[in-house]
Amino acid sequence: MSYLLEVSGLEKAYGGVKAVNGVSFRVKEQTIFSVIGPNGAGKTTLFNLLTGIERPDSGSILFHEDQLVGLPPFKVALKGISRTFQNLQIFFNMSVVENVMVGCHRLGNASMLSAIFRLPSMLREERLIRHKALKALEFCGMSQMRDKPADSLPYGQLKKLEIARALASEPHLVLLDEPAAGLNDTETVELSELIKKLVENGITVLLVEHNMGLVMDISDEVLVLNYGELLAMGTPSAIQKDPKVVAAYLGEE
Amino acid sequence: MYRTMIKGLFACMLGISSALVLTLSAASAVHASGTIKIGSFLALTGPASFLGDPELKTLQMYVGEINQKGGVLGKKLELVYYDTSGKAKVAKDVVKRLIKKDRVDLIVGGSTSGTTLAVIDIVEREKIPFISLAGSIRIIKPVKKWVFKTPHTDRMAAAKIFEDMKKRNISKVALITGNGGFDKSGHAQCLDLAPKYGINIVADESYNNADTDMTTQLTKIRATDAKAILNFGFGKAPAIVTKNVRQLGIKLPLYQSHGVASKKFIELAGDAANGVRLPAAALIVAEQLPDNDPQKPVLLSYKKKYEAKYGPVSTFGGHAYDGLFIAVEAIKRAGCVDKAKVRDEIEKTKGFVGTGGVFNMGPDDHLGLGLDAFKMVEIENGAWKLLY
Amino acid sequence: MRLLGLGIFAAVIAILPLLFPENYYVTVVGVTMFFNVILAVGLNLFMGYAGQISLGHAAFFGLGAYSSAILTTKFGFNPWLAMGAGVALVWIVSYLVAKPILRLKGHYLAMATLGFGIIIHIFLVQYDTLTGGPDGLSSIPELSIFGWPINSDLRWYAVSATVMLLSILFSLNIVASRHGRALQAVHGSEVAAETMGIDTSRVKVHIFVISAVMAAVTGSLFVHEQAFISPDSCSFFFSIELVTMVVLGGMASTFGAVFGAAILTYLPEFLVVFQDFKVLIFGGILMFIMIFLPEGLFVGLCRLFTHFKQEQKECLTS
Amino acid sequence: MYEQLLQYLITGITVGSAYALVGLGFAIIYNASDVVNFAQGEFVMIGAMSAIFLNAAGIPYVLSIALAVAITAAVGMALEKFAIEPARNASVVSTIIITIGASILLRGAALLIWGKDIYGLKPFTGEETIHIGPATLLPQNLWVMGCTAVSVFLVKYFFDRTRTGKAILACSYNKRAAYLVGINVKKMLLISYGLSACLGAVAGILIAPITFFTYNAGVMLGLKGFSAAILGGMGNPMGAVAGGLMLGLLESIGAGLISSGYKDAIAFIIILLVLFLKPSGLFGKSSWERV
Repeated sequence: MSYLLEVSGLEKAYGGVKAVNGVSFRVKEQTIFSVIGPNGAGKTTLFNLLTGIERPDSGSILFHEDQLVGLPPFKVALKGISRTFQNLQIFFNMSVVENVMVGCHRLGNASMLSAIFRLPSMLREERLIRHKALKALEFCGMSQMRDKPADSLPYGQLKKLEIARALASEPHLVLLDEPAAGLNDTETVELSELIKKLVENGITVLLVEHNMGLVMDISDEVLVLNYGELLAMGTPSAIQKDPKVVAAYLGEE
Repeated sequence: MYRTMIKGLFACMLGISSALVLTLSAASAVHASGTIKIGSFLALTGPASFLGDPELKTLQMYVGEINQKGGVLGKKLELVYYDTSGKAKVAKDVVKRLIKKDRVDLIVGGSTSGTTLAVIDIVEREKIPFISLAGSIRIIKPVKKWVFKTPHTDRMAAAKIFEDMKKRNISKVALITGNGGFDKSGHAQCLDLAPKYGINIVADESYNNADTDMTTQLTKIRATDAKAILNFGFGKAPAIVTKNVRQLGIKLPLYQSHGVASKKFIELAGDAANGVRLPAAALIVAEQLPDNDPQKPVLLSYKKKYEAKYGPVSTFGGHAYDGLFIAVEAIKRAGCVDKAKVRDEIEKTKGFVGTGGVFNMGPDDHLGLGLDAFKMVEIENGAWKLLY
Repeated sequence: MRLLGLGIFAAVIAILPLLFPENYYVTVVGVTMFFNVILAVGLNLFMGYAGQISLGHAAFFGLGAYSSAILTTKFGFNPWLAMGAGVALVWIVSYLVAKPILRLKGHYLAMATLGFGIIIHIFLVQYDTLTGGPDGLSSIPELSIFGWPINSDLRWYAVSATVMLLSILFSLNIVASRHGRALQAVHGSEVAAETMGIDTSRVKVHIFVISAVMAAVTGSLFVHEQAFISPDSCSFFFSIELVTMVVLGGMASTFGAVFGAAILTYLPEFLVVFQDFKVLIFGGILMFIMIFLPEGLFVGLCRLFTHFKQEQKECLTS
Repeated sequence: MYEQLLQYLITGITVGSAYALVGLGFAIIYNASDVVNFAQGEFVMIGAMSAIFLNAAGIPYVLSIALAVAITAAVGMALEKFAIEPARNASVVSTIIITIGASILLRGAALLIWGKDIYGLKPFTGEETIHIGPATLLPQNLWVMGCTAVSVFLVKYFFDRTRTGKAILACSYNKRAAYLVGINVKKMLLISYGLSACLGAVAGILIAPITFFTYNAGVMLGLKGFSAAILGGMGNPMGAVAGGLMLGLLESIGAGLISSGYKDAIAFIIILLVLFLKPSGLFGKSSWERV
């Protein structure tokens, strides 16, 4: 089995503080790879580096053996990586289905002129995009609220909407940043089912999460970050037994 | 889908209803014949309002007086006026309104050159006699069939000033002007005329009319070998220039244009105004004119009436007086308000004694004033003094 | 179905001059309103949909207008050719300034566009050998379409209404496309838009250029209709007025922009009768609307309307 | 050359001082309420015009100035109370339009109250020219510079040292948190607007003897003040002061050394270049979107 994502020696500092310090790991295709660690461990920074929102000071990120470092976020997205956000980044000025249709942006290529004159090619593409968006909504169980304005949705649904939007771009790799934060137990169960279903559909998932139950339940591999450094990496069961991890989470306070 | 539809429908309903209200209100204002409609567009607000304000007062006062005496050709005069704020864009719109909505018989107005120039095309196209109250020579040169004006031109002002400089043996002059239409036009005329009078412009500075201070420009001028300073402008800027000249201790003679020929300038500039020379219409020095001057009775009568009602006169109100009476005389001679006939009669104005001078118009002169209509005036102890 | 609103609007515009062919408010103010609508609809794409701000939009209008004016009066160009040249100029200028300016956000973007507008304005005032200075340029030749001169109010009404309806149609089309969604995504969250594969800086530049070009076309038409142009017509105040049209009608709504432009064109026409009070009243109305309907008059009223409908429905069902 | 330069500096600092005070007003309101108050220039006009008219009405000079500042502060607070507060849920652009509406309204009111004439104010102390080497200045120039310095110092002291000032700063960082620790946010907003109007009035009264005022003289000063605040970095009051002084100097030196006709263009080109290099102004904190 080949590696979809290969990260090596990734570093990022703000002022004097190293948010990510020499992190290396590899993610196999069609697996769930989780990143855990205490608050401020550098998890979101890691995601921002992977998606091009921030530029690493050094290190390399290979995706399908392509170098991602130095690419702007939209080019990273065009390669087939999409993500959700810890602080919701919903397009509140649009409806639910339109949000997801934005996710399909990379699948279209109709020009501005064809849009202005509504040429048949553009209309065809538009129908396809709409179809795909509806499918993504259905996949996340949100079909019934497709025409609602996004700002009228409750928090839990918005979280799902972000996932639907990320899926709509038909990515190879999805980065989920704390998808379970703020969800109740039933919603969390639904979420874990959804994530498993993703993998079944051939998508690789990179997960940042605080909910240990969820992480240990669904992950194939877990990486533990602490103060920007890699503390441990391995299967969920191995991580749970790792004394360094236990110390970082429980002791030393 | 449904929402955009509703929105569209809603927009249309609002659009239709507002349009209907508009047209209905317009329908009630149908041309009430039986009056002679004089349209006017003036700078009643904004930086040029000191032009438009006395102009409007003059027009209102004399239209009232004429109507009291029974009107013109047995008809009452009706004054329709709009404010332009001195903006060309607004002028264009309100003149369209005067012509197409109010359907005026002729237009007397346009306080500033910018607003006048903006409407010349439409006046020519719609064939309405138009007497402008603005200064620029571009208004009447080349001659436009339907456009006349009463104030002296900026070119005449420049010529008058240069004549005076020549008399005083001044040949090196520093020019300082604002960025308004009046300023820029005057500036162009100065540059054009200077060589003809053997005058060398050694500095050419400009300022923004809204500026609070002009010492920088004047400091530059101080460093040149200019023997006099000429400031072409109106409003508050020339007063600031005058004060700044004194503040910088510049002892050179300071010339202003006819744009400052109002009491306000002396009031604002205070002591610094003393010694300033400018060309101006005879109105401000009416009492000092010799008794045999044909203008004197007209000037004194206008001045008396205006000051009894509104306070100190300025030459600008006088231009409106001239415009109104040239028009009224022309209508009387034409015997009707037929636009083409009135226009022809305005063009035949001869020997009309107004506040600006004695007007003798003709097919190639739609102003009809000579350089002698301008008086050279100096400010002495806070009052105008007639030089010649 | 999608264009029902536009269809009705077009029908009204077509019928009005037939009913009132000589009415000042229809055939004269109407043309001004149509021009303002094109400008507002264009600016709304950039402001309302893409969530940016421009306080210098009048500059593009001015560049378009002056290009036409200068090329036809001083160089004897055919008016259509001059219009093309003006549009090309604005295309290039707006593209060049868009790159650095659109990196800025919020108030800094407002300042930069404002500065750009003022610089262009100063240039138009000062470079008088070419632009005629503050007095502007006059006697600009009329337009004609295949020998049919556009020389009366009604003809101008027809031409400007056509261009306006087309611009509304194009705007509606853009909004209902992948590009329109990209615009709104940039507005909603620039980071999220980027991670969805949208080149946000390119999207912003594109829509800036499009709305600038729309302004240039309007400027060019305006100058031929008025036969006159002066820097007044493209000052910073006009930029502010355009922004006010967009916001007053309601952002991110093409018909909102139409509505805002209509109000700001007709309101001053009414207020003329109040003379010295007109400034005060105008400011008061502006404040009042924005305080009580901060989403804009049109959008706010639509919301009230649908709200009311919903309540009615709920009353009926319960 | 040197003698001229000194004169340019004096002019630049005098004009810049007024810009600085207006810019400071912008920054204070922006800090407290995230609103860019486009009616700031109107405060300048109201301050100057009220002082002129109160003085002309026979009220002693100093008292009329104090009253004028108080009137302007009241107008500022009324603006907050009746226009900004009821619209606190409005978007940034909507509040901008509200303040633009307010500026038109205030201008309209000034037109009705004071008419369209141009007015000047008597200088604080005499009109005898003071010579500094080759340059000259009026006592009023010194008053402008001195009072501006004092005002800026007082504002700084107010925010750094006083309880109320710190409370306003707290509001600017986080309104909810400020509210939760017991700060009366509404009152703080009111005070900010009042303070900012005061500064505008002071600027107007200081320069009224140098320049002249009409009902619409506030527009240009407001615009320059906004530019100053942005140049310095919106939300940094001392940055706005620096921005104002720089703008004044830019205009004066640009006019003196390059071209007086294009001096405003020169100033704006430099502002644009600064923004291209530092997208959040000279002294503004750069901010990035947190995700």
